[in-house]
Amino acid sequence: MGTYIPHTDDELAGMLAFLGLSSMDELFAVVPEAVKLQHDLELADGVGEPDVLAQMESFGGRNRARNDRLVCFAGGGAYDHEIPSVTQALAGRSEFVTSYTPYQPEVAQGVLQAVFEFQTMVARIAGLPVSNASLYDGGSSAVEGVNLGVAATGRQTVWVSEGIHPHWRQMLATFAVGTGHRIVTVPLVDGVTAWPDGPDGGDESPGVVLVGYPNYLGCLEDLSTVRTLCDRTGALMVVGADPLAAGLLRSAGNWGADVMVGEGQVFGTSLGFGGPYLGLFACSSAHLRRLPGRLVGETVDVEDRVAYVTTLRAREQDIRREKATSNVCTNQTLMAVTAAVQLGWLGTSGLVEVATRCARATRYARDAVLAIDGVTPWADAPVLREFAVRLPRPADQVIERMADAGFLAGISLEGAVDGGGHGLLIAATERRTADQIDAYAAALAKAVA
Amino acid sequence: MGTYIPHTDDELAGMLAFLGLSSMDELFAVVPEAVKLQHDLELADGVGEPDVLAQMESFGGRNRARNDRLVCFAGGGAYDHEIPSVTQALAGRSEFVTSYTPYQPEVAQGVLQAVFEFQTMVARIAGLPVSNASLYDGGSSAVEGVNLGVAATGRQTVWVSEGIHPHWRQMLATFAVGTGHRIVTVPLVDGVTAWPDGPDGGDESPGVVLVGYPNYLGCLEDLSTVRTLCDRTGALMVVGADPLAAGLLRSAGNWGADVMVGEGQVFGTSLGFGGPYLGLFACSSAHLRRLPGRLVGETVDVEDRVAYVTTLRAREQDIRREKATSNVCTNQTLMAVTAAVQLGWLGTSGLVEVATRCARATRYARDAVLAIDGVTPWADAPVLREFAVRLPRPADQVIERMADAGFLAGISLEGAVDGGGHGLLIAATERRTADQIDAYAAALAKAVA
Amino acid sequence: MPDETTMPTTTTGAPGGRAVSTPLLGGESEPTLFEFSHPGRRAWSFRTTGIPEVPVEDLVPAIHRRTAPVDIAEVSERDLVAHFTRLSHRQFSVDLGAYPLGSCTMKYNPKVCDTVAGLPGLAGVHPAAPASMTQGWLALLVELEETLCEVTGMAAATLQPAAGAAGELTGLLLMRAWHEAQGSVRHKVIIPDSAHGTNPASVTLGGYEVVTVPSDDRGCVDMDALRSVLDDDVAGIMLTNPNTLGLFEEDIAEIAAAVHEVGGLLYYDGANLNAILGVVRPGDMGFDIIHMNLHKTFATPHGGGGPGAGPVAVSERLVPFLPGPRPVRTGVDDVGAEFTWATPERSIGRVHTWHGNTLVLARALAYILVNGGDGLKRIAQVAVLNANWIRRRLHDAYDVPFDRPCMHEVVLSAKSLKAEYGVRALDIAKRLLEEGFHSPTVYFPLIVDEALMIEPTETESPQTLEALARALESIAAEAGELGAEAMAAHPLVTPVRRVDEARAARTLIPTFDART
Amino acid sequence: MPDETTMPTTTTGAPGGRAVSTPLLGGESEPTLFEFSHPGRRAWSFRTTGIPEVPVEDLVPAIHRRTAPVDIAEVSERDLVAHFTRLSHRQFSVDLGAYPLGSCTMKYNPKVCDTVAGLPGLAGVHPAAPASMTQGWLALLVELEETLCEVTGMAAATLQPAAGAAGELTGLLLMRAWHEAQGSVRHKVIIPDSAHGTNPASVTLGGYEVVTVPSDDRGCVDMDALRSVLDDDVAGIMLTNPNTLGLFEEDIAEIAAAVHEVGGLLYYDGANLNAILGVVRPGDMGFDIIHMNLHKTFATPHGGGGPGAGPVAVSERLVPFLPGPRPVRTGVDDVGAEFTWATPERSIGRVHTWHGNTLVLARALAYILVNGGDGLKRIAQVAVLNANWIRRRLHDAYDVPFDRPCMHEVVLSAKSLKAEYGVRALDIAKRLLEEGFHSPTVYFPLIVDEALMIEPTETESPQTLEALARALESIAAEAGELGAEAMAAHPLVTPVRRVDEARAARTLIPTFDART
Ligand SMILES: Cc1ncc(COP(=O)(O)O)c(C=O)c1O
Ligand SMILES: Cc1ncc(COP(=O)(O)O)c(C=O)c1O
Repeated sequence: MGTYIPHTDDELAGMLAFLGLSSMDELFAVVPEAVKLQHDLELADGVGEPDVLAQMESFGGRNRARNDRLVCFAGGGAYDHEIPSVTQALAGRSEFVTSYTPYQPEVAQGVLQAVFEFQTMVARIAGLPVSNASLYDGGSSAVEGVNLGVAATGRQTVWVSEGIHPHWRQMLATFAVGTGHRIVTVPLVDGVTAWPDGPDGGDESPGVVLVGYPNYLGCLEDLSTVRTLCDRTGALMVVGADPLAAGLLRSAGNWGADVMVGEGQVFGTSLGFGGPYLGLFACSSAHLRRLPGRLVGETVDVEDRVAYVTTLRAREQDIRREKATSNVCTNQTLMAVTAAVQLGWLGTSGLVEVATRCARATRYARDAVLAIDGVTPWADAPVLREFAVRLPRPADQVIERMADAGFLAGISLEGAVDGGGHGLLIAATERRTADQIDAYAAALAKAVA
Repeated sequence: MGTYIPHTDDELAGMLAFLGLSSMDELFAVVPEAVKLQHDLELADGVGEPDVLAQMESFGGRNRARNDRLVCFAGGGAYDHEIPSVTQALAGRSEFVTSYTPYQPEVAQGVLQAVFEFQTMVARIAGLPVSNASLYDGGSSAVEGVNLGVAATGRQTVWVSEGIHPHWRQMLATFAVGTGHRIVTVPLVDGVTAWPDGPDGGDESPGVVLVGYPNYLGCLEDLSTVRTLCDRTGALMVVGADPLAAGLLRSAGNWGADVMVGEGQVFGTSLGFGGPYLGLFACSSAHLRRLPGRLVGETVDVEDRVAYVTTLRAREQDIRREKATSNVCTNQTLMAVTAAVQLGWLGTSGLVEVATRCARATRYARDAVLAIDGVTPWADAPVLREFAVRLPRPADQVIERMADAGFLAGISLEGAVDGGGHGLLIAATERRTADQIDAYAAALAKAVA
Repeated sequence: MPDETTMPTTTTGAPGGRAVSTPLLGGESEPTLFEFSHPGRRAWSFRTTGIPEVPVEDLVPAIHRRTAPVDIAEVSERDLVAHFTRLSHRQFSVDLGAYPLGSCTMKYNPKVCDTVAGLPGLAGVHPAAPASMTQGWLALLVELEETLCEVTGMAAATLQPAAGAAGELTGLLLMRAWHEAQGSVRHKVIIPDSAHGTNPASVTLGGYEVVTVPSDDRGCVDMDALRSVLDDDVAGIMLTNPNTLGLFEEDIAEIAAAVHEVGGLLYYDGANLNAILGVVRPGDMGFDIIHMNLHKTFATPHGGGGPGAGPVAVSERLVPFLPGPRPVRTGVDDVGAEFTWATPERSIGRVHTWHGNTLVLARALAYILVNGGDGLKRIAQVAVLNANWIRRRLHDAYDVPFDRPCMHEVVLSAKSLKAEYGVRALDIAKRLLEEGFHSPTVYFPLIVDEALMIEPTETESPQTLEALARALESIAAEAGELGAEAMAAHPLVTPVRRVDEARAARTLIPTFDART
Repeated sequence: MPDETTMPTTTTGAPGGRAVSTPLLGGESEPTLFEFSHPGRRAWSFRTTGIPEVPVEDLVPAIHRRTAPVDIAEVSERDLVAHFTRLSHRQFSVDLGAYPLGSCTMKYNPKVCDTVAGLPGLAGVHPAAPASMTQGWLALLVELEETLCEVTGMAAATLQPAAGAAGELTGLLLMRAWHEAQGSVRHKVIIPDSAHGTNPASVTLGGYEVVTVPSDDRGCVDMDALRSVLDDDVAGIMLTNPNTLGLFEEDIAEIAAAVHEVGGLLYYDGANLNAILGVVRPGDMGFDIIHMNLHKTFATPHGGGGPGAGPVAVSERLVPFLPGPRPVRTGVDDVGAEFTWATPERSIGRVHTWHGNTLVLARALAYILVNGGDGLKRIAQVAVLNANWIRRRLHDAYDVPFDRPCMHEVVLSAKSLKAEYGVRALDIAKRLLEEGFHSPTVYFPLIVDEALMIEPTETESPQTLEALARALESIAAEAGELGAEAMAAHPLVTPVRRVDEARAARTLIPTFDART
């Protein structure tokens, strides 16, 4: 019943007649009969929009872990931050939503300028001069960062801190099969990476070093050791940074990073079960021509008015094909526009404010949780908006129990770090109140008892 | 804490200095000290948007009668119709929402044209040549219709069918105190108006006759008797018509009405606890210069392009002041735009479809409800999407019980018609399914037992 | 092979996908929706109900059945979207830029209020549901009423009136009811000549006779003139304060005393409340009745001409006459309800079909809560500051008929420009569009020649004010340089240029069907 | 009295309320958000938490603390809204008009899908929540996967890839894993020269060498050339069918047989799936792997360049290699769960940080359910009909390099116009904007000179097609009349005119801070 096709039967008949055809099937005469589908698709017939909406709502109804049902203390790269109505209203404008890659800049200044502003904001957050117009998500940015580093150094060995998100590490492993990179995982000790002394050059020496800031356990690592390591080995320093933490923390660039990669979901994108999110990518000028993905630059039009356009197209796959710096084509522009709006809403002071509020909530939550009998800190390193604890019971079990009390308690560290089964990663954003945290701690005390 | 004022303290100081002032208070030097407020307003200080949103959600949480909690069988002039995403998206565009009365047509063609289209649609629905750009709601349209009729005939006696919505009748009574109209209520008998023989002219004779179609009990009255009555008395025939019913029913104009008034909520506006709704108003050309409210007309610009503009401004209060045809200034333009979008979505076939679906659901519901022991029809007249029944218990009680079963059962007829306390008015729109109606009837059988 | 002589499909209806009317791409007019219509198209879709498809003939008796459907238009969802999206691009709005339309308070409307108005718990409630099932709404309305009373210094309020003018009429009926309750029949209501047109119109609908008093050379009510018309046939006075010149009626205490002395009531047109929030309250000035334009002061967006909300607050002695039913606090009753509906003993009756423009009321409350008591006062201060800054900044370039401290708005005049160069206020207004600003209100109030009424509101920044001032200055200079004819040619860049208003009124085309 | 010499407040920052960049009012550029910045402004507001305000120094050790905040911009909510609303007016979109951008399937995107993507039950779910608490999402994903398998004739699918190119790379890694599991190491992947640029780029990232095969004079894979490069070092072939010329590869059965014969796999680039829905399935054509661009075929809007979703479906033998974890049906287990996550035994691993672009996937499923199986087939039929109509209608005005029945799109060429008058495809594209249409894709596929690739999609009406055709016809005529120079001057009416792309690349300004 549902359809978005305007044509009436008369019109279809008229158009077919114009083509000298007498049926729709004839349009597909070029398709060999042998491969043609001989029956209807085994799918239900179309129904009304309200039916479908009801069905989608019923899917939603079966999700217990909605942040309007369970108070969210889970993080691990996806955070329950404030998304104001104004961000939704602006980023949701149909001109942004229903356009595509700005191939015709004359009628795409809206998206182009918004992306230009996004690039500027990301570059400033990264403390690096250049940012691209977005990648798929944090993990794919990490993969691209490693690819850039390997290309720049010509060395395929990649040292990856165990403090990098486990899913990112899994992705690095997946894609390394194609690129041939050798991924070496460098373990965490007491919450921070224990960098080996290792080789100082040559083929065994890393071409890329990748570290998280804060790392997956929420810990802040001293990145000057990484810079020193890179200086020594000639590796590129790639930092997987939480861009929201930049409200308080030193930037990747400030620590001396060559490349920053990160997850931009924190800037106005809903949890959404993990997507679409937003891969951030920034680098030093030296690597400009290796930058993956799209880049918007400023220029002028024939009347000398400021105008924006996608530039350095020669890096991209539609021109350089197999020699392109990456295969990314469709990216996450709408999320980049969203981030630009959200960052505009936060502004200079708001980014500090939100990071500070997260840090305070986390401090408050950490104190409350560590006051519980049998709950101990996973590590002592400083944290920002997330921390890991060791529970007296398996974390999975505790998470189930906490749901009954109305909380998404956090993320089990099972699989992420050695012996993680009793580890729980807990995040507290600026949306968490003292009352919520108090209730959480009370419930947790019961759940672990 | 919340504020939408951009000025920084420095800027405020600079601006004050430019004015030669040294404090904000001095701006109000012209206000006599004696009347100035000597303390702060006894209101809480501002808070963040999220706090306010949470508070508004909590108000919403305390409303049991939400249509996402109780399946809605209430009508009585406010109906639970389908509002598709597309209507919300288009009517919610900020250009429509954040503009005002189109005083500068050069930059207001969007609203002007949408209203012109709305006028056309309403006129067609009414079967009358002219419609205005909206009034507040159905009741205020009825008041304005009566005012127009009295002005046109010079006779202040107004015959109002008891089948007119009781709230409309209350409004007519309220405003008649100012205008001096004599409102005579003509009773319903067996669900239809029992028009008296009464005087055939002179001062006692009605200047206006107002009848509902369908009437408050959902019944369809034969309006040819009203036309005859008006022909005999010289009264203006004003029909309070349900515009959605026009999908199946003869138009007011087709029955010979001089004026149609109606409630436009049915075209894309949410139940919203009763407002903002949309007053519809259409009339014959003879009464054009008495039309209340704003009117948009088509014209051309200096380059001969089609353009729209508010016209016949001389009728309006900003020019004619005490001689204006009504005092309406701000009206319900956004709801008019919404109705234009929704009607565009329905289109010619959709208006028939929605009315037909309502009629079918109502027939199905009526059959099911009347099968219940002790429940009897209030009247036998034909109905469209609403009908009244007599219950073996007070309707108020039944409505409370039905809420426990998950239904907003309808509206008690207490106060609306004589002996209405046991009367229940039940509406079934196109959104009601057979399953819902079956469950409703089952619950009702228990509730009245 | 297709027959070479076959013509392309002949089709009716305009091409919905042709976007030449969006100012982004071109300058043509947008066809009406009716022109996109093509028989058989549709956009609608409904849910599957499982209800038997009884034939229409069995549902509706023949005498009631229409013989042909109402011809609305037949368009695809795609064309519907394109049409209204393009129309929206042909519309200026606050969200695009400054809109200093005097007397209309076109301030920024926070998006959070749109979210509020869309909450399922508020938007999905049927207005006839019993109080027991709508406690949230009743609580909200009571809280808003109490807040408005605190802001205005009044005792109670009705939230029913749907807009300012509806509030006015409600207030006048309250006035009438009160006098009648005193056993007194009065016939006249006094209105200053600077008043908004709705005031006299409402007075007439309230069954009163309008007595106009002139303004004095300060732009305020002429006290002598006022005294000369005061007698015991005067039911009251309707006063806007600050008045429509943006000036505060300094003699307000004397006016109040004088009107009260003859037994009249004071009505406050609170459309301009933005100017005095937290600074001075109508109740404290001696007013008995006030209506507020929530859609102006409390940032509930104007919707292209509405909806609004025009609650009326009254002093203690008028409370028993308020429209009903009203949401009121009770104790917690046996079903747990804290609020109920009650109709005041001597109520004038109902003035709205339901409970007022409730979703607009919810927006207003949300706006008030975000701003808070402190924020409301700041709104008034900055609104007044902005207006005075504009006044001071432009008093060389334009006439300022009453060049003294103003409140939230300032009335300039193009009188000299007209006298010297024949350039009118309208020309200035149209030319300003090309500078990126909506025009001020022109030719109102009626008592100022070539009036240009500027209300910047508090949400426009100093930078925007400066740019606005420069634009107006340069236009004034241009008027002198280029003269009347050149100025009358503007605007040049807008989707349509000056429109033929005379023709619209003469050859009236109020619907598509009236096109010839 | 103010001192007459006092200057107006000096202020930094551009005037946010000046709307001269909206095409409605004028033709200036919009300043960047950074230029609206003024120290001390803000728009943000957060909830009241009651959490102690521990000083930052106590929260973050000195070595980690930044010394100055990141300078983002400091603007009011009002200016933020004005800025982005104006930017939106400077942007063409499907919602404004037809967007016949070949290979991109810019069809109408139903608004109901936006509602779906915003449902709290879907949008508010944390991706790391256990399966027991996200049964709704898992059910949705499984239903989508099953649907996509039915549509493509494949056995199973991964929903993880975030876009088409990500799907390609995933598919190539699947190819590699499969060969390795067969104990075979192969180095080459064959790609026709008409392929989209992502194909060779993905092949490289997959660790393969690209072997290009030319197209023949029908625009299809040259069978002889293909055979000549097939050997047992060929891992597979990546084929777009219909190919980027909009043509169906008629020899598909032979291609499949030939590639399979040397032990290679067939990869189907399903970006153009819109053309064949319900008509022919990649699985039935012998393909082993297919990625789909849901953002094209299944109307999930393109967002100005993304997000997309590029699920990969595979034939039975490749299922064990799919990325994991995958949502799968189980029985109803003891906690009532019907779905869980499972990683296939020989999984290539994870290709997305979480589970794919899930909200895009939800939109796609909603779109599919509304259309239904019947509707999907109709989409293909009408998409193909529209494209052929355009081809037929324009084959006099433009070159049609492969003038035979096409599928969902048609590639025209301005080769003759260029040869005769020096007017290029780009000139045609730019001129078309002024006629109210977005330009077609130009200069792609690379194998066609002066290519103009038109994909009308099924949601454009015959009226729109007719208008588009007329516009293109008249532009071709105009090209002959006015010549190259005049044509190169267009567009004239857009917010900016032709932009200096060379300068952008030469004097690179990738951020505001790089401005000099
Ligand atoms: C001073 C004044 N009074 C009354 C009104 C009437 O209010 P409304 O338009 O809401 O009916 C207005 C606004 O139009 C006004 O500015
Ligand atoms: C034929 C073809 N293949 C592959 C792609 C790549 O898809 P995506 O842009 O989603 O990565 C596209 C679209 O850009 C395409 O048109």
